Amino acid sequence: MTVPVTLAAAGAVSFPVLPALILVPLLGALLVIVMPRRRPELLKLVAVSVSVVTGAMSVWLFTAFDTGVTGFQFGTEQVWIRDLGISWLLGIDGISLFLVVLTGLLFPISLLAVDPDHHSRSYYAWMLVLEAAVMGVFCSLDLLVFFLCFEAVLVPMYFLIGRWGHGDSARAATKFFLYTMAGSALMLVGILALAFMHADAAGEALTFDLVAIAEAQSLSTGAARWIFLAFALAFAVKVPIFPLHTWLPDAHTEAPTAGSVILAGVLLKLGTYGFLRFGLYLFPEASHFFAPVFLTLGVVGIVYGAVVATMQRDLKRLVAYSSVAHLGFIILGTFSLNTEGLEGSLLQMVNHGVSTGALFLLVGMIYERRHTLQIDELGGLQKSAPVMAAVFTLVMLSSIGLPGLNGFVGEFLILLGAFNAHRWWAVVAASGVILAALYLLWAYQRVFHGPAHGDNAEMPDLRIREGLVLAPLLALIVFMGVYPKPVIERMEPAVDALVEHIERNVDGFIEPVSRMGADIDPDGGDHDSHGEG
Amino acid sequence: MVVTTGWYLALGAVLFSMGAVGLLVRRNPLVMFMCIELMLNAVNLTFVSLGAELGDLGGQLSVFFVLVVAAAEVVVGLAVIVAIMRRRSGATVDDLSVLRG
Amino acid sequence: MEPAVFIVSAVVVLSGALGVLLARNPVHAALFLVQTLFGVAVLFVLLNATFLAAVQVVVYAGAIVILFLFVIMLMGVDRADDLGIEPIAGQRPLAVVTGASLLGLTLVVMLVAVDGSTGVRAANAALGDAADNTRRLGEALFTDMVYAVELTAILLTVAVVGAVALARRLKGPLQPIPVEAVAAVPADEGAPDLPASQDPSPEGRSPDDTASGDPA
Amino acid sequence: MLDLIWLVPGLPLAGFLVLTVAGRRIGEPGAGWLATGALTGSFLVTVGVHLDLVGRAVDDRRSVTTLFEWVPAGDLSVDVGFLVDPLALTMCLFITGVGALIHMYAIGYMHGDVDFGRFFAYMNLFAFAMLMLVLGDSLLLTFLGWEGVGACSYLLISFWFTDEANASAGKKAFITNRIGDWGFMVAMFATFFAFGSLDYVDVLDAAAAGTVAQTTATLIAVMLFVGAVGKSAQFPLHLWLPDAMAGPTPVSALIHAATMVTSGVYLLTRVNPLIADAAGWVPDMIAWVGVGTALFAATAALAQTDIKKVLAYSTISQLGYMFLAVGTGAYVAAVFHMITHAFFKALLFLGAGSVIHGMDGDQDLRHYGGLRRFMPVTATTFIIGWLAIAGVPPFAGFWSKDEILAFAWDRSPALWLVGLVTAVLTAFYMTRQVALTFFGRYRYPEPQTGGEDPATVAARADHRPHESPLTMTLPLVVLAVLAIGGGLMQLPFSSSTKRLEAWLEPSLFGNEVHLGLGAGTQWVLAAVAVVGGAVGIALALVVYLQRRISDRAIERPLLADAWRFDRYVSGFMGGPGRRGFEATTRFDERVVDGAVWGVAGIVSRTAGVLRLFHNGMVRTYAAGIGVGAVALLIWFLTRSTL
Repeated sequence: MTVPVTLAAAGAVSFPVLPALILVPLLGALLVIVMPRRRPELLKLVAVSVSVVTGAMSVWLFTAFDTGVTGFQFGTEQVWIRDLGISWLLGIDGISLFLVVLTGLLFPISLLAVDPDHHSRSYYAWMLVLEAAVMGVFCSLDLLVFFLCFEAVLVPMYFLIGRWGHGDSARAATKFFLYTMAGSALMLVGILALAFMHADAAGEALTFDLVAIAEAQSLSTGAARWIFLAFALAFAVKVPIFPLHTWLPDAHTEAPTAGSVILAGVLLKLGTYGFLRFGLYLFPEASHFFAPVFLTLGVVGIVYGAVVATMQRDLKRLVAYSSVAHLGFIILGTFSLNTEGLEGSLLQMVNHGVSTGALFLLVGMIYERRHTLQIDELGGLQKSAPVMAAVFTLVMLSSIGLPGLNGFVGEFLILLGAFNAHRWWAVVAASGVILAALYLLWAYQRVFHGPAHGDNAEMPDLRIREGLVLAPLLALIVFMGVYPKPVIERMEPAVDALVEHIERNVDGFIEPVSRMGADIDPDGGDHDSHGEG
Repeated sequence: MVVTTGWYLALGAVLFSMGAVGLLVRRNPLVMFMCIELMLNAVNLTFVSLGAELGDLGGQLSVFFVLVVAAAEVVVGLAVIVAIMRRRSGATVDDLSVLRG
Repeated sequence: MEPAVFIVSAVVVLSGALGVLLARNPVHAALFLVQTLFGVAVLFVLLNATFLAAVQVVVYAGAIVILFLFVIMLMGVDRADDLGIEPIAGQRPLAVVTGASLLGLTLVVMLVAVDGSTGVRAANAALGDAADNTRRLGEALFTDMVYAVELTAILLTVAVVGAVALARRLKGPLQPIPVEAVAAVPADEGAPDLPASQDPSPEGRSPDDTASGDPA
Repeated sequence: MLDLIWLVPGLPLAGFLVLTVAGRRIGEPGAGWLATGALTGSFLVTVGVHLDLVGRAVDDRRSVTTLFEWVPAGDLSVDVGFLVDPLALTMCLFITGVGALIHMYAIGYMHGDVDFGRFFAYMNLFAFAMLMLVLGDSLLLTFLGWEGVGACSYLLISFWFTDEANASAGKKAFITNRIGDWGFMVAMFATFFAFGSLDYVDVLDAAAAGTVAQTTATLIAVMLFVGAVGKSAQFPLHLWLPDAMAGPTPVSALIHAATMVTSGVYLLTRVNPLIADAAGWVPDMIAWVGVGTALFAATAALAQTDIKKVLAYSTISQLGYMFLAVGTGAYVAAVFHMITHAFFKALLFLGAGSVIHGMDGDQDLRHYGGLRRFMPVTATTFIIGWLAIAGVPPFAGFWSKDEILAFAWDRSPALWLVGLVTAVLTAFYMTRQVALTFFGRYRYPEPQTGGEDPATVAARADHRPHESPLTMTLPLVVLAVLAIGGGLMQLPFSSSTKRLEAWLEPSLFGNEVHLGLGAGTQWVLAAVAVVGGAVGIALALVVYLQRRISDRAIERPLLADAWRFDRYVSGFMGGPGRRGFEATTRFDERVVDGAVWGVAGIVSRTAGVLRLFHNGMVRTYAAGIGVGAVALLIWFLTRSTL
């Protein structure tokens, strides 16, 4: 089968960069394992340089990415199991590009930011394995390879939470593992059913090629809806969508700082990315059919996550619940099924990774100094750590969605898209903006404002090294808020293609867009595009 | 009176059942092993007699491999028994329930 | 002649088996086992499987049973079994019922099935007569089945190495199997030579702390 | 000169960046002068652009300068660009002008503060955001400034963060503002839905051409009004402004009097074609909310004892006047009052700050008295501000308030009556404030109500109130001059004296209502207003200087509590609201997570039963195998046909 993958602009790139993105961290992990015992200080150096090399490659992808091309770029194919039609089919488009770049950036940062307090060898090895698996998820265009990487992510994360976490980390790690594993079990069934039914219907050999299956759309409507639900369950747990979110606060609270950063920054995106790539692309009709369900759950997640976050007593749990709210926005944008909403979702994925990643780093730094994250026990930290407070303020404002910082652009586009598609959902969801200010500002007040007592008055400020680690994230927060165009223009062709794909395959569906002088009927009739065009 | 294959098979079945009962009843690990040998022999007999009935060499070939595997199994099993007996002589299998759930 | 040989052999086989089942002393049981094996060997001859008959005598009676006896003698485990008591409630009735059902069912299957046998005749290789048996067997084993034969060779090697490793006498005092574990209803905790902890807590071991379990 | 418009917000932004990086190193007073210089530069550029614009033809006075594309997504394309038109420029002029004066004042006021550099960084950031708000060429860019000023307001209110009250006030301001921002956002969605664009030029031209449906325009207008209510502290979202007085006084002057709180009025003026297209009840609602807020806040101001809280409620009240003007279609009057209000209210706040400065931080009116002897400049300028706000001719406030009342009469005499009562009350409470502060007995060394420790009273006796330094008094003088002469820009005598109206015309799309009243009616109305003001002043003098009437008759606790509205809201938020949040959290722990653990429990219990089969007995396992084999055989036999 030929691969409908556009090779990069200047003919073929001789260097297979996507396989390298997966193999380099994997080999790095092996290298870390076999490093001589006598030189433990080299471990971090090797791990960091491996992840920096990977990060550099991902940034190079960003620059080399051909803005005007719709399809997949940098494609490579390596047959794996010929009889079953499984192959290492890798490629990225405007949708996965940014998640690859985000992964490439966050790993070196979190490796640099925090040193494990014990067993650093296996820590670094697991981190690199995790990076390889995540890269595999974002690059693979073969359903089974995707599933393999999707599940492979769990193992390193399980050990990172369980062994380097705080408190009752073994329990949290187990909960995380079993919960997400249970979610994705059905997806495997779905993948197999999809591949076999496609092969049957199309009369072709068995294949797990995403593009081939998605473009053929050979399944019956009913079958596609059931299989979509199987996929959706896996992604919904991973995102997580209300009410499947309770593993997240536990995992975040007990995880080590780097684990939290990666978990929030990258792993949660596996679910939202999955919805975009495998939900909408493979099952446009089913996505459209079930969109109201997911929109509702997204809106509930936004409000509910914010309300529960407000009442948390642990700073990390608070940030974790804020993730639930933020991811509700992403779901809302995804199921708006129009360009603005989808681009907003994608942007929000990156923004959430950057902002929440930075937030977790800061929270981790506070924990390192104070050995507690109970909000009651903190207070007045701005007096002793003004620079940290300033950085925290910036990140917090980005998370609240202040215009001019990154969080706003994504949120705004999502709500704009959602309003075009389903008006009242967007109106309710926009109230999440108020609640976001409520819980973050209140937490900030209790942690940084007020008089400082005891250890809080003595807390050391940000160190140079920590500042340098945070600097790229802060720069991104500002840059993407002020000039998101380079990002948006790269995702636009892919998103447009996806929307067209949905339009083409759903009867009577017209992308919900705005039109000049349109009337907003006061009953708020949900303008759902059916035959309205 | 002609000895048909059925006779052999019936004998094999009896032998197999006796081995099975022995396995369930005896507590000495060595004797239990012997009962397993009885069962294997019953199966071997069945293989060979069915092979003869069908005029096929496959039955005998299978027996050959069964013999080899049985030998290997006895070797390892006896080594395990030796290791256990060294720590606690005279143990019966009922005493070795360390792996209970 | 054939029925007579068969009946005599069958008696030998079954009485030997009964002896294994009922002998209190393991040494006696081993000797009864030899009796059964010989009986089966005769039956093999009767079925024109001359090579297997020889192997049966050499390997089973000659090697395996001797191994049994070695272990019994060397380890001093020839203490007589007390067959009068049964620690596990209901085990004996269950054993009898299971055995009887097995017998009945296999008899039904075999006797009914053999008459209407659906087996493929001479599917693999022709059987040949008694004189030809060994040659044909050898041919089949070392041509068609040569990989399988080599695999059995590996299996045997592994078994030998494993047996040596398991039965090796270790330095230092042996840890006795805990008494709790020996009781009929053992206590809850695991044996000390199991890995101490399987939870991934910070105190647990990591993959890079190489095999730290008890090598025994 | 128009090409340099980017410098207007650019200079404060540069100032902010420099001060953020090096504010601590530059130190005092360099940081303050740097910030002031940045804003003065902006002012000069604005003046230059203004002159440029004045020299052009009337229909050539609107232009858009695009810097770069900000958010291009799908059909949406928003640029970072500046819409320069008379309205925006007018706003810029007084923001940068008054802003620069307040910055200069703050150099003296913030003297000795440990976070001197941080303060001026925030102030410059605020100026940047405020200028983006008025100069932005699209709703989205205005929203950027809108949220930006909100954030700066938050940062500056909680500037002295070690005090919990300040921190809470900042948070409250931000969150209350966010409620309004929600309306703004929904309005933007609806605008984009209807017009496919967020640029003012597209949207307003289309709306002015009447292509938009009335329902749509109504939705957008109402939602923008919700936003404006939040930002401009109108009822019921006014709660944050009195609390916001916790910030340093220059902040109150700049943000919570002169500029930020007026941005709601600016916004509604900006989108006047949409209001014109909306249903008829929308302007009425705006007018009534405005005038109602004006009356409500004026009554609350009567009984405040904190010098800044009086001014805070006064600001809410005056903003209500501006909304009244917008509602009656008198956009010019609204802008006019916004400007004069910026002058005299900034003056009053700075004067109050000067008093607080001289009294070592004491803000209680009842402790003052007779201060005009100690601080002559402050007292003189404050009195000018008082006369301006009380509506005494020919001070600036008289002209703008009079114009609004005339439009109110034109719309509905009821509106006019409420406005007039408010004017009387305004004159009363401002006179009360002046009388208590600058006239009468010097009461500071006296024991205060509530049984004070004699030692603290004795310590106070040594205190000598002092006049503020030149950096603080100079802005007072400049603002006082403006408060006197501000009315000159829009005198109601003939169309040639209505300079502001002529100047703003290109921004109003002909939606400015023209008074149908005869000159005679106008004279009568003005006379009534003047008499009303005089009555208010006279009454207050009787009560507070001559003490003929007990002030207890007026200063009711209910009024001091602003009709207990804040108390009810806080009570709700702290009571049922909080309990609701807690119940949701418990629901999450018990039900949502409980279900997860419930499933785990079921699995665990099932396993507990199943593990009994694993008793460790080899022979039991063997028996299991045997039984299994028998079962399999039976199964085969039953299936087999044999």
